[in-house]
Amino acid sequence: MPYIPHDAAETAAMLAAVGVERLDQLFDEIPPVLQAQDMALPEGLSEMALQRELEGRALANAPLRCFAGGGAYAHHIPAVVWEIAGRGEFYSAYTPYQAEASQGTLQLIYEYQSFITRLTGLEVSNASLYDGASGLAEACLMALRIQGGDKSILVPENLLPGWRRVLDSVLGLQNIRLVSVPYDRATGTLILPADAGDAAALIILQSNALGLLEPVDALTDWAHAHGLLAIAVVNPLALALLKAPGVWGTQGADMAVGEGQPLGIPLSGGGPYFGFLACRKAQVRQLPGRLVAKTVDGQGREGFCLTLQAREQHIRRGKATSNICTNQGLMVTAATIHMAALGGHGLQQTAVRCHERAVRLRELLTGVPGVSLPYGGAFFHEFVVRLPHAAVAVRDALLGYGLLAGLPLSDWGMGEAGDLLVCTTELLEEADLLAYRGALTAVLETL
Amino acid sequence: MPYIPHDAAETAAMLAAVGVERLDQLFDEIPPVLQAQDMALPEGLSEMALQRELEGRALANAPLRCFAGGGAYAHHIPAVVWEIAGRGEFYSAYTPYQAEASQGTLQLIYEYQSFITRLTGLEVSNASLYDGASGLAEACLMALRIQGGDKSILVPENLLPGWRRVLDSVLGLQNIRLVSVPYDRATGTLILPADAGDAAALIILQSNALGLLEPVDALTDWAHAHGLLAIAVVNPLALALLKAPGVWGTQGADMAVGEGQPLGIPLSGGGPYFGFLACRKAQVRQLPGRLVAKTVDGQGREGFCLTLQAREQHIRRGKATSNICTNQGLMVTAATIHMAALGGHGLQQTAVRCHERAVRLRELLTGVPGVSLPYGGAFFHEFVVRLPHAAVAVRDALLGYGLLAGLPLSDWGMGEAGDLLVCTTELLEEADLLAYRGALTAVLETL
Amino acid sequence: MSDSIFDHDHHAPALALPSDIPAALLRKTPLNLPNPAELEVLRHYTQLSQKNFSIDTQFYPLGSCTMKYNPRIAHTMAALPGFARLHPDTPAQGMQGLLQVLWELQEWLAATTGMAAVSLTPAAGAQGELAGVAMIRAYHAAHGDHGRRKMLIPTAAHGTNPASARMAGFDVVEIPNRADGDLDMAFLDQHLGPDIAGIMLTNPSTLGVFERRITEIAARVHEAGGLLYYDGANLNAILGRVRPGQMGFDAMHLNLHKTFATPHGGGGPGAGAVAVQERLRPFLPLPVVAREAAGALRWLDEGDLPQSIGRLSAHGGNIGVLLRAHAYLRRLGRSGVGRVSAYAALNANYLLRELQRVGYQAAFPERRASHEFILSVSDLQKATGIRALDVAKRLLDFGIHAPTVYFPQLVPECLLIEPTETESKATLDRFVTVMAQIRREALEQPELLREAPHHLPVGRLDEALAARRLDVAEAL
Amino acid sequence: MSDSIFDHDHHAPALALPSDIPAALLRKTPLNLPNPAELEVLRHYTQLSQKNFSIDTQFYPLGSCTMKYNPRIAHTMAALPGFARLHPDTPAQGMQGLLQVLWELQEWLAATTGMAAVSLTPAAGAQGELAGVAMIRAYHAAHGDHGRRKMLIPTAAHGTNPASARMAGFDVVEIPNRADGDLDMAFLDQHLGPDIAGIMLTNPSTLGVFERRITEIAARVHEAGGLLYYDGANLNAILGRVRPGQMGFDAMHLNLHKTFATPHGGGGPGAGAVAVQERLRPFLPLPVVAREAAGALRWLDEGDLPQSIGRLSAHGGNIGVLLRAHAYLRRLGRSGVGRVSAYAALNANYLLRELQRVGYQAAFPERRASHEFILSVSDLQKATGIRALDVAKRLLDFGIHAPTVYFPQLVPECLLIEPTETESKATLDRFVTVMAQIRREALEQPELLREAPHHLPVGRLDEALAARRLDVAEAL
Repeated sequence: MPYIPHDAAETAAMLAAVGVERLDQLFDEIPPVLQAQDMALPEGLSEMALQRELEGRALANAPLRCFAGGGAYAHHIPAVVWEIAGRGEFYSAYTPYQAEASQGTLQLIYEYQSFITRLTGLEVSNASLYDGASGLAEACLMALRIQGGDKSILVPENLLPGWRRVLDSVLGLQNIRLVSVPYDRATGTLILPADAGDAAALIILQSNALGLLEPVDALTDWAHAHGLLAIAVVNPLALALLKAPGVWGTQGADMAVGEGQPLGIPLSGGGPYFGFLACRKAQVRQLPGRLVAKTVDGQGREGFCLTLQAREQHIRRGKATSNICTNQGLMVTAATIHMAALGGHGLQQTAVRCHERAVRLRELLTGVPGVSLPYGGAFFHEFVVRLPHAAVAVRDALLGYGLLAGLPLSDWGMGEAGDLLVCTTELLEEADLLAYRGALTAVLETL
Repeated sequence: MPYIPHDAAETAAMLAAVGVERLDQLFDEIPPVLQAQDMALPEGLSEMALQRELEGRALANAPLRCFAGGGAYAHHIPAVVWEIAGRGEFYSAYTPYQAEASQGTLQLIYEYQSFITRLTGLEVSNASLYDGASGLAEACLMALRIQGGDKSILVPENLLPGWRRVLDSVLGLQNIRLVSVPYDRATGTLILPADAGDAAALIILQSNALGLLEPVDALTDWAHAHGLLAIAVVNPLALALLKAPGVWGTQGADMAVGEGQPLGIPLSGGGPYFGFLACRKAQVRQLPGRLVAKTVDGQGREGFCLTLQAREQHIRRGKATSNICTNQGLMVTAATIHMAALGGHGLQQTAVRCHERAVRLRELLTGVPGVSLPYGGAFFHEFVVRLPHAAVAVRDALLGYGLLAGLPLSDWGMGEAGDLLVCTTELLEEADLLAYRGALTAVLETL
Repeated sequence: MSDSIFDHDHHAPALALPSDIPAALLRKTPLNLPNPAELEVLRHYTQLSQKNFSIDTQFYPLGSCTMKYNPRIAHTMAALPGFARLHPDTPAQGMQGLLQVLWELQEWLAATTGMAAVSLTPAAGAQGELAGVAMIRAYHAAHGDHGRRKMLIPTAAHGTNPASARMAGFDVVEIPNRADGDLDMAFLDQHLGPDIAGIMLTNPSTLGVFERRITEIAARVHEAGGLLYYDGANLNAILGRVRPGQMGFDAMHLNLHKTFATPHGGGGPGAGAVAVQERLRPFLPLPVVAREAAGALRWLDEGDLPQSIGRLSAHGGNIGVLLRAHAYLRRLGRSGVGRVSAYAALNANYLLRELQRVGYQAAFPERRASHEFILSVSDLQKATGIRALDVAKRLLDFGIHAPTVYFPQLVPECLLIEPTETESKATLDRFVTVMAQIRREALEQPELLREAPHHLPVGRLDEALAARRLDVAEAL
Repeated sequence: MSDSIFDHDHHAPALALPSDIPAALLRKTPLNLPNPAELEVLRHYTQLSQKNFSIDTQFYPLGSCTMKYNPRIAHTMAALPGFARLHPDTPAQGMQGLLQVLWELQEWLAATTGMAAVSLTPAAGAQGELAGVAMIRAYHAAHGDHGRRKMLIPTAAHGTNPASARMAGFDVVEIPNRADGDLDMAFLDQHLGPDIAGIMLTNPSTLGVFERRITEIAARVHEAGGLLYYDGANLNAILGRVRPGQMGFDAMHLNLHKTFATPHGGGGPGAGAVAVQERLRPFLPLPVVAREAAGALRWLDEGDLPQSIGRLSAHGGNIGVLLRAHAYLRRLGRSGVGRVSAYAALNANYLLRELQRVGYQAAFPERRASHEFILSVSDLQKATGIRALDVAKRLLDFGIHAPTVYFPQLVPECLLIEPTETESKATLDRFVTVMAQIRREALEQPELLREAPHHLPVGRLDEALAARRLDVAEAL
């Protein structure tokens, strides 16, 4: 009986105390017709057999040197991060509603919120949302609440398509209109629309789905000039290097949202990651999700607790700022430890290395016959190369060299068939970049 | 500067407080001629680069399905064991000399001692020795202290050769004579010597190096009849199944010693493991190593502390029962959690499974043409098969099938060239046993 | 002694920023995150962890959230490099091992719930609910039935239910419960009609009792053209014994971080897989794993399921959590799942009896408890002014987490208690002893409770000050 | 509330024992180990862990044992399946990855110590010492020099030194230290002669000062035909700066669990690698890793090193510990090793000054501290009866581990303090503040110290009762 402690004598004593003879009788209020169907489940495994089975499955996912990004990035995670985040006291703890019994998690979230506000240059960060994309949907809903009335959102066409689909799904339920803003096919960056229509907010990407840096100051100022809120979508690691959304343009962006995965979260096939969302203090009552504040106890000792819970569904029910309850707590735990372990300096160093590797690989790949660069603009650690063959075929062929070479833009319905979005991180050494060039050269020769 | 926190300002402030200007001046009492030679070390690596290098090295050790034993056994270790043993509070704690600040480790050792006494049927267990072999050397020294005078030890020739070499090394330093007791080449079990000479103790193996069970009752009684102490050498997992040394023969063995590795310790290429040593309470003052006892504090609260430290080198110095200081604490932590996680029932179940697998594999292998069984006696989970080719060559050929097929006895200077010592544990499923038979059949056909 | 990570900051020299990025786009101000040494990080967060209660260290008799043992093997398996290092955009041929795990989990959850199809993608229960009601919306829309704007929800439902319904564009109509805990059928009948999209129920309900007329409710809702949504928060009560599909539900979510023993992690990540009857399959959120004829597995996308409600997150959901749930369910197997609910019910009913024995009052004394039950301490409040919150805070002093209090709001001064099947009789007996002592204290030394907790790192915190002052980030 | 694992025992049905093993050899009595549920095991031992001080949670200003940060990366690397699941009898071709790590560690330790050759096999410092003096014994024996039965050891040496010498069959002659901490050369000269096998020294000595005339001592011992053994316990003081090989030592051990940051694990496992000059290489304990011409690595055995002192354990030693030391040294590298001793010395000298500033008395005030230093609280004892042990126990109340007390025995009421290089100035400053407060308390409220600790799970324990009653295992 895995994980159930009762032995026969204990069970018997408890049944006797309850006043029944068999376990089945505990379900005597449930109509018998609803009970005890046989289920098409395999028989249980011992822990040993389970481990063997899952280790086999894990080995079936070939280890690849990763040059893919597109919203999920392969970074080094210091050993200390998950050694601590995996401790039972974090791992198996409940949501910190009982503040006195949760000071560890609460102080950690407070530190997380502090880190995010410093990265984004905004004043308030919530305690996390599910992921970057759903976080952006929440940011749009928040903007609509702030702006009032039935309005639309201006969505750049060079937003990651997966993110756009989430906006479609979530905002579509409330009949919110998403107005696409095209990008310049030559530069890859956004074309400012002629007018803002009835939009409540403009989404501003840094970087965009093509890896390119956008003129965020101008975009922010344009949004504000047209009475829109500016929602910044940012990579938190890049913010160690790039200008903080809070100081974009004249007034700064109003919200910053993004995918937290680059901060110590394993790729894990796509999740769990976490979304961060920061805003101005004036708008904190429209912020969805949990929020931790510092306070004192009766003796004046400093402590931490959840605050402004009246925004949340467990208090406000149907009128809450969001339905979110469980968020991505343990990921925030890991991200906080990760940011502390790297420190401000280490984060900046990592960001610089990611960028330097990208510059170098871009240079190497342009030396491969037939390979060109469709876009010339500045970038952080992702860039598009245009291949003389279908990028999907090239990507698949490079799997044989142990490389995940990047993301074919055609998978997203973007760019040309030969366009491949390539990403580098600090994990890649010069030898890896050279190996990529070599493998690509070989593959292109045979295709 | 890995792991050193000081920044330049902090270093400067501290140097100023000390009254020197440079770090070098802190070494001004050391003759300059002795200082600052250049060292042939490579430059340091980042954690990321280190991880990559060592993961590469780890992959260079091919994963093999393990049929080798010979004193080190591949068992399933429940995930909970090292998740807890790896917690910083156990992992990075000091020796529990400050009892009040070490109640976790001390209570755990007390529980370990309790478990070992119940497995061995003896009254006292120390807190561990380095490994089984060095533990046996300590047990011999202990026997000599108890018996007094210049005496010898009777050592079975079917003791694991690695263990015999440790006895030679350690006991040889004090000019203690080791008298070999031969085994019957037909049965593989010990031949009782005609007389005991001036021996202080007889070593009794359960099982012996050939995997065979010895007639421990008769051997124990013989030892006692000749005025010798009986030192039991046992596999702790087998004791879940086999008679406890404390009740061997009429009076029971006097000491039990063994390799603790089967109790939740990874194979790790040979260590760290741990040796356990149990004895009668009357002889506790001759026991080497640390010992934990239950006691009370000033308010009558129960607590645990190291006891009888006057036996140990840090108090008794040159007159200590042993020079041992650091023992194998963390391994004992893991072993204790392992025994608790399996429980008495689970240990017994595991032991039974190990045995059943061995019976089954032995049956399967005897069906392979040319393979025979040199010994017919009872065994726990190891047995010898006689192959029609050199066991070393067969073992090497089977590596290509992903199998570590066993230990060639010729490596030990025992048996015949074709003799291979094969071990099974609960990790091996029927499919593995069939695969072994298939691979062996194929290899024997081609050799 | 309070210790902040900001106390551990060693000055690091400034870095040169890349010259190929326009200066206007680069960070202008230094990044003011602290630069601690690794030991300082380790020690700080290890010490913080020790200020938490957790399943690994304490008993959580916490109603409405199944806080049971989270097997460590699930954690170590999810951390295997073959899973942890897998990029989500790896082509299917490079992630067959993972897809196999997810596909099996889909199949097993369908079997366990009596549903036809499963999507694992929702990141938590609330997102599962949103997906569920969005599928109901899409179903009606696909049938040209655009007038169904109202969702029926019991007053006692989890707060996420109305919030999710609103987020999916529905108006919420609340249905009261009767004094015996069952739903008010007369009220239900009054409201069923062509504007009703469906009903969201959890069964056993948040009152800790099984809704006995569920089959009848389902029939009436279906007759009125509505669909039934099952809130899986209380699935632990009936796991392996009663299947929502057989009760008549059309869609549901499962809280894998409750019923399927994945850890709460101090507030997440969870996973809120959704399961549906055949007619809702076309609307499942994406992606879903499918097995092709040749046995190869792949993700289904918009092309495969054009009627899907779409994507709820950028990738496949909280896959690391799904791996843990798979490991747990694989350990339990066919005969193990039924034991979960049997012993969860045994523990709850035993505890209810024992707590009644030492003087506590049950909210529904005539009903069989499910996996949880409600006590009310209104009698204490009348006698000494002691409230449910005071009892809850005092429990913390004994190293026991507080039950859920003031939920459901229907029952005044209530404690909602769920022991779960992984706690031993000895733990329950100790809890009873402590609760008996607290009851005595409430009557004899009420100030002891009102000022509790006494033995934790901090005493009762000033939440009003927290909201007023709103210090939510370390000042620069 | 005390909780024993024996409290968690659920009855398990008896198992059928194998019939093919003679009944006389089978267990007669049931195996009375408890049968707890997995959650009970996890919770019990997790809670126990929280009753420990550890580096990960507390500062250890612990003289004679370098308690510094144990990098977690070393732990995760040693746990890689390619290392952890490797059977020791795997043929060399199947463990080249591991052998490469061990071979590099041998090379690097040789470079770091200025020695010619290294064996990694000793399981701990004491076993390293035994190996070292055994090699000295074997060396003399190989030269037919059988009369050298005496080993010179300073009175202040670690207790393992005389114990190891005795275990290797030597008689021990103790050498006193002078008032300035250096060795008494006159005494040394008196005893040097044809019956002297060698001398065991640690430098810096256990008095926390560097033996300034080490070169002269080495010359005299060598001249008398003896060899010098270096006890590596204090190597952290000079790592990467001064090499024992250059000081004139012939053999030594290294405590990898001190200088090389492998964890103490509550008392082990350690690793006590030995390093020797060329002339002792033939006597190294087995096994040793060697690189063959073609680059392949293999274990050397008795056939390769026929003069070896032999094997000290059944396999290759504490390999998991060696992996951790390798990882640490690889992180540090050439320029990192020197920083270790530089900052260890800075922290020690700073702390000594600061503690003197708040009133504590140094044992050797005129000497430069090495990586550690000695205070004496004889003044407090005279004034109020407060002893070093009381100061030590009171420190625990502040979440700081006690220094080593009453060692070396030479200095009355001494505290031996070693902060290590991985502790920050802020931690040292806090320690000084606490020590200043304790000093005030000692003078003003001495009973506060005498009854300390007050804030730990237990108060001062009755060790006499423990030895008298001798309850060393749970009764059946």
